[in-house]
Amino acid sequence: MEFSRRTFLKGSILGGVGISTLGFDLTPVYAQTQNLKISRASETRSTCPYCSVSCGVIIYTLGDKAKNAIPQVVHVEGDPDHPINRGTLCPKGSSLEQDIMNDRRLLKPQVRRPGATEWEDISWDQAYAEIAQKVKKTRDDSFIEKDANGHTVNRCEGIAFTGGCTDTNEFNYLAVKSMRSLGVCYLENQARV
Amino acid sequence: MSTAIERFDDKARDAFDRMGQNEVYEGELLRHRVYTRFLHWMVALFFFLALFTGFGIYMPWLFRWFTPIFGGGPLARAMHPWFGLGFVVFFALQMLNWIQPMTWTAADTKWIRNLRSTVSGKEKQDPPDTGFFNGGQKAQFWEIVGGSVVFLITGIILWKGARTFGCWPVAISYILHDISAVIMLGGIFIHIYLSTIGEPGTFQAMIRGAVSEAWAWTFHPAWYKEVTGRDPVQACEEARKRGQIAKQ
Amino acid sequence: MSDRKTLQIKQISGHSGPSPGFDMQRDAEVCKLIDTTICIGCKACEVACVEWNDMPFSPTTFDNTYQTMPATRWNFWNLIKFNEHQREDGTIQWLMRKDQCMHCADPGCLRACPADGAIVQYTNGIVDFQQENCIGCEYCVSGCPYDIPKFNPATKKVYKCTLCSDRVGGGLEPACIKACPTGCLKFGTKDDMKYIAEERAKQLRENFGFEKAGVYDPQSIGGTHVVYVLHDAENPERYGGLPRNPVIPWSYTVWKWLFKPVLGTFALFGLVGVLFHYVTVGPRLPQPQPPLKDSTPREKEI
Amino acid sequence: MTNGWIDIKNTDMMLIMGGNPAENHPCGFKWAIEAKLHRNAKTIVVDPRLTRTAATADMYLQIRAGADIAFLGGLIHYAIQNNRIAHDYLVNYTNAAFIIKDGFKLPDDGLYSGFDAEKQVYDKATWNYEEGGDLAGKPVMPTPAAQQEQAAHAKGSDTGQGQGLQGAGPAGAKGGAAAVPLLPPKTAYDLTLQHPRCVFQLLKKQYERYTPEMVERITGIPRDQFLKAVDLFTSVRKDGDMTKVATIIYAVGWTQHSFGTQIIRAAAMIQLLMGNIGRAGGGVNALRGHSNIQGATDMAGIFDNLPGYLKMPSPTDTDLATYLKRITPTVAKPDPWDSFNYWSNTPKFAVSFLKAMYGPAATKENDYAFHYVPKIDRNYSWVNIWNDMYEGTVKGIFAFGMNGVMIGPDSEKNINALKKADWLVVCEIYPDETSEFWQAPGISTDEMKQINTTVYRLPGAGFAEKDGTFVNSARWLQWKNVALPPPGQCKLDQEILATIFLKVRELYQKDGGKFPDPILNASFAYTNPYSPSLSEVAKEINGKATADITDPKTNTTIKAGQQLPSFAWLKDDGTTSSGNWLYCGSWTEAGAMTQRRGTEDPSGLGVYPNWAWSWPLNRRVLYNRASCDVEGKPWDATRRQVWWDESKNSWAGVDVPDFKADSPPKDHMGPFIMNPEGIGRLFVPLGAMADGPFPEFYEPIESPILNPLHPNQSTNPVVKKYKTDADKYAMPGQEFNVICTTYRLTEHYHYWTKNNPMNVQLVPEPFVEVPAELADRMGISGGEKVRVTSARGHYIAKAMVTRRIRPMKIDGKEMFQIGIPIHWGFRGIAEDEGKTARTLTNQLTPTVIDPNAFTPEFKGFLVKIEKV
Repeated sequence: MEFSRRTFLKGSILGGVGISTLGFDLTPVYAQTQNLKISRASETRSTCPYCSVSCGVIIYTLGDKAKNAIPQVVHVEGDPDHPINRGTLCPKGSSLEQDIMNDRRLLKPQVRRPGATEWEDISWDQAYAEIAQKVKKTRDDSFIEKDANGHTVNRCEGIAFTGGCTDTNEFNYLAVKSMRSLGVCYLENQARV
Repeated sequence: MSTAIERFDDKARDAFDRMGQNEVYEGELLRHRVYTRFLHWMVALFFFLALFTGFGIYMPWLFRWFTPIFGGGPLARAMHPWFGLGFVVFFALQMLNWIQPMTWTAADTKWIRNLRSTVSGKEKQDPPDTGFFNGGQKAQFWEIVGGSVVFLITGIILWKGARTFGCWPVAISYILHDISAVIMLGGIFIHIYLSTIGEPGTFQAMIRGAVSEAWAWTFHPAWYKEVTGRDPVQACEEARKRGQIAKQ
Repeated sequence: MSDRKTLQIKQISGHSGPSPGFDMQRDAEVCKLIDTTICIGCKACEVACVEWNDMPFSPTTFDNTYQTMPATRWNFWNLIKFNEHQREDGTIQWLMRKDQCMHCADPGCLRACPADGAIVQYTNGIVDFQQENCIGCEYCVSGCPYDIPKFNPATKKVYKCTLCSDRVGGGLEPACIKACPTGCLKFGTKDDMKYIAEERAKQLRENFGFEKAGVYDPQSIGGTHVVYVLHDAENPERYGGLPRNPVIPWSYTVWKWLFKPVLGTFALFGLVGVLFHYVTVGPRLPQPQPPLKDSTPREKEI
Repeated sequence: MTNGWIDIKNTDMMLIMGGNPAENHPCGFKWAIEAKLHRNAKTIVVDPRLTRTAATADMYLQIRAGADIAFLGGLIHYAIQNNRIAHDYLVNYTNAAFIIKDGFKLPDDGLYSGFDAEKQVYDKATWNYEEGGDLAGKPVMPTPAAQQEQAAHAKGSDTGQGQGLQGAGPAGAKGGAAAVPLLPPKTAYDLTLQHPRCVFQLLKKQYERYTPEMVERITGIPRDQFLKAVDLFTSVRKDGDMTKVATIIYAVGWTQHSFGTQIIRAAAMIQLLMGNIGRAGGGVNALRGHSNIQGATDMAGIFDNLPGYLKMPSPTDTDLATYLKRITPTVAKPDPWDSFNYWSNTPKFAVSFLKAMYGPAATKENDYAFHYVPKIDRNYSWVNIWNDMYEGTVKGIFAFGMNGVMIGPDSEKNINALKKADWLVVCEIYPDETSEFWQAPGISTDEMKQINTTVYRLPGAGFAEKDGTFVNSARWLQWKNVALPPPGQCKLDQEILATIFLKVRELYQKDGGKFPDPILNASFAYTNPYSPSLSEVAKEINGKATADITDPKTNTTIKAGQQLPSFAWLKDDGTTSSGNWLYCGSWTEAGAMTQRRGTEDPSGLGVYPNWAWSWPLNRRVLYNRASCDVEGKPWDATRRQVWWDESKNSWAGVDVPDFKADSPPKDHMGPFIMNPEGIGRLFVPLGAMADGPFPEFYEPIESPILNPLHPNQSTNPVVKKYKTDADKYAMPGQEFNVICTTYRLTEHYHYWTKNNPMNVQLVPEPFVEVPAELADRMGISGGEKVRVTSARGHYIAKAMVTRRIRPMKIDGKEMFQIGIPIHWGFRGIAEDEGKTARTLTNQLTPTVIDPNAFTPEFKGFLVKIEKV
């Protein structure tokens, strides 16, 4: 079949369309770096509650302390100024965000009645009243003013107080003040074990 | 083993014949039954689906405009293996169907050897011993068989990725997959060309299943002789004479 | 878009033509130094990474080691590998190596990735995944000599350590490096980190009896933007499979950038060839072929 | 810590023993690494397991849990034998030259002189210095006083002294009407250290028995490894070189034994022998476990102290004067020397404390409300609380952030004790095992119905929701700010405690009761007494003037109500009040020192003088006078902290001198200003230590072998076992043949982070570290469940088979050690998902305590291990 002009035109048109539709557009691609999530959060300097290195931490909370924004912890990082940890944290310190925003947190006072098999909710005032009565009753029952040799001892043998190791000093002082005033001798703390 | 295939093929052909129908008019011969045509078009369909989705992975910066048809790059990549699997499954059935006519014979090597003349158009009629399928078709068939085996193996490796098969198997199967795809693509160009505008009258074989007797004795004389019992060359001469009488 | 400084892109995966940022801006190459001789395996880096990137938690099971999980995951980008190596005199050396993306100068993942823009390399050397362009084909998994990219079946995307490109873009150091208690992780320009690493290696050789202490910065992939100081630089495999000579499967270099386009054109030739045959030789007609009418010139027809 | 976290970077040599800082204080361990990086410091780690600290150490020795004193004794023996001691330091700054009374006997048979076997307590009269002057070169003959002493002792203890001793216990419980033995004002001494009864010679004789072979028999450390290690450690004093300095870093690995205090004594003695105390990069650094455990100790959250380490009054202190006379030490020193004896100011501290507690109600007439404070005459420590609750004495217990059930020891006994109590008030932020003891595994529902304890579980505030100060190991008081309000109905802990107390006060005001005076008069003079603002409380702790007081020397006056600048201003006439004299100076008129954030450190020694405030008086390194020789010149000029400034005629320094500023070196005032002798105590006279002036190696209570040094006195003679049916102890020969130790992981914080998903992800399940050889012998493979059983309980967890713990040869017998982390209980993320067996590690531990610090013996007890 000899080469007719018309067939030639058909072929070239077809070829041209093919080439141009093969996608030579160059949409620019820029880095979609995630916006820095802490750039507008408010910072609070605190100390990690775990071991006794007392690393300085910066707690980034949602919002700029505006009244209507209930602060939620967005991120916790080491405090670069703190001379001991200089911004570093251990695996426990680095997960502090999870320790603060943890859905296993206890959120309401509960009581287990004698013989009960599960918890009951109780209001704060009710809890305070009942605890105060029980403390008074136990103190009055077990209070010793003078010991066998006649020395004044003013001891309450029936109550024990065990303080945690991440209670602040001021809380410990209040604990010593209140418990020693009750005459408590069984006063112990995690420092013992 | 072959008798089991035979029985399966016959059962399938009969079942499909009942479902479809072969339109064979006067002066035509039945070439491909419904079952064959059905398999052929399923293979073709999956081949092209796999091809187009594969383009998106093969050279996305070239075929980026393709993938939206399949709902974007990730979906194209997700569907590509399934289409490939479809292609391989149906082609396997086709292979069972055509295992007998596609067996390689001496005629086919002879056909291949004078391929240059058939391509250049000097030989108007195929050599008399060309059977149901000529050498080129058999070569392409076996090439596709080889290709689809390679597709299956390398495809599975690429699909499951280096996590299960390790880096180097994926890297190598990445090449083999591409090579066999390109070869098959080349073959498909020729196949489509010859079955449409390259050899008029062929396309209806896969549509209605029938071919004209002239087509038969020109391209597959041995098959024509076997089916009609007449001698193809003689039939062609008679047709030419009849043609000149009609013209006067 | 990070506010202060956009990280310029130097190289884009599966991209035809140069990337817009190439050679547009001077930028010091950043580098993370990991000194395995003072790593105490405390996993502060693992937690800092999970916490900064707000990753969901994945269940882990105990399998006879301090190591958190067998390998990194799509939601756990860096992992300390614990290995108890027995020295000749029977004593145990407890090796700990932080395993994460090495941010190679010639990234295997980027080479292997067929998707356009799925993997980018910034001018400061960080290699980052852009999940929206990723088609989930996992070629990067086989391209990476360190087995780092991890596939998430739910999103069908691949994830890895980004060397905190958002923090670095915002002018901060990566989260894991800031958290590292013993300063085993350091961040700075590649030259500084290499200098500190070489000094440390020299100190180990001279004062602490590690004759074969050295720096791991494999040139077979053009050097990495994460550099190790090892007690024994001659066999890094001891540190949980750190390859001595990482190499990218050649199929992603020779094949992809040379043969593939060539073969692509062959296929195109097939198409063009067929059309050419049609135009020249013409179709093969069933015989007897009807004779041509005389092809008189067109003006005769008017 | 005598020094501080950052000071560790100045050291040249570290012995890390009885502690695992890389895992439990990672950010503090950075300074040990800095020392290695910048000073090529060497680290020696001695631990029952190859821990992550040992991974970075230059030398690691595996020791049998509980054999620490044998190792340290061997170190002392080696140092003296090879003369690797700081001679001048020893003679001038320790009591090496003091002569000990004639009746004293070294414990060759395991007992010191004066042991009363039936009461299991020592009569410490013979542990005293001899009266007299310089005995250098004089012939040795028993002095008349010594003979009369021996006679009294030999006749048996029917003298008044005997009755006074009601049971063991601290100095507070000692004494009686008869003459209490006191330190002689003028002690006999021999500066040439030749006198056979001088402390140095006694020390040498005491540790002659600790030969390297004996150390190998007891500790299991091969002889050559031991010698290599002690040679390396003592190399800082090779041929008397005084410029280098070594430090000892330890933690509860040493304290949690039935002889824990003596181990730490041994470390202090080593540091005194080698002249490391008081120097930058030296000292004995105790790594306290928790953020405010040092603060809790200072603020006396413990039964036997009042805030500021004032002794608790005992029944024989009939009035304030008797009490002050008993607890105020008198000077006891060689005549030519001088001693500051700062505890002589005790009356000022005690009166100021009572004024702070009871405010206006504490007047001169009622002995400053002395009788409002209870008097103790026996041991009310931690294990005794649960023991006495188990026996029915203790009816009610407050647990503000302390998980008694998890801590144990012998948690089963604690749970049963709680079943017998009337009420339990728990203030926690997470659901914990103590508040849910009645739901502990193994208690069926109808058993639950029999438990009549009322349990109040009050939701407290997390650390970020309350301000206040924490004190870290290095005695730094640091203020922390509030980041967010408590969630839900949680309240601040101080609000809960104050409200409970004030409600009790209201009840007493309404219906009276037994001796209500202290409750009514306790001073809660805060703006909001029901929720005291911690800054007001901090000011009260610092101390105020209750009347105008003037200092005659500097003629400055402090008005009533103003904050006191330092404890030098405290008075014993009721004109000053201070909650804790040690913290006086933390919140002065110039504001809260604890909130300072100055980051400058001009000396480069890590002093950071303007960051927060460390007690006492912002001193960073204690006893830093000892960093100079007798003439006041620093031993090592490159790391000088304090020195005698001739021009100003006073002590100057980059750190606050821990000394009398204007006492010239020629007065030879001792650097240890808190001791009556003014010098470091190699020999502890009289009652300071209950089980001996020198540390003697005793086996742990549950020990696989008899003590090779003195088999018939194998364990600490003074340690008492508890008598209730829940107290069982493994005897040698029973089937408990594996030594077990408990410890923490770096990924978890006691019983708190098992509620934190990020940390649970790191270490998902409890495990038991089992040596590979033991595991092969028992057919246990990694990840398989094993059951560890002790005489008291059992524990189930997966086995981590490791070669980091190796088999040992103890006294010729092959022994294995296993280790169990303590972090899993029966409430937590993994526990609630049923991924753990919900057994408690401390169900295994024995109920036996150290005679001085009363810390239970959590490390080194006997168990047996089998496949589940």
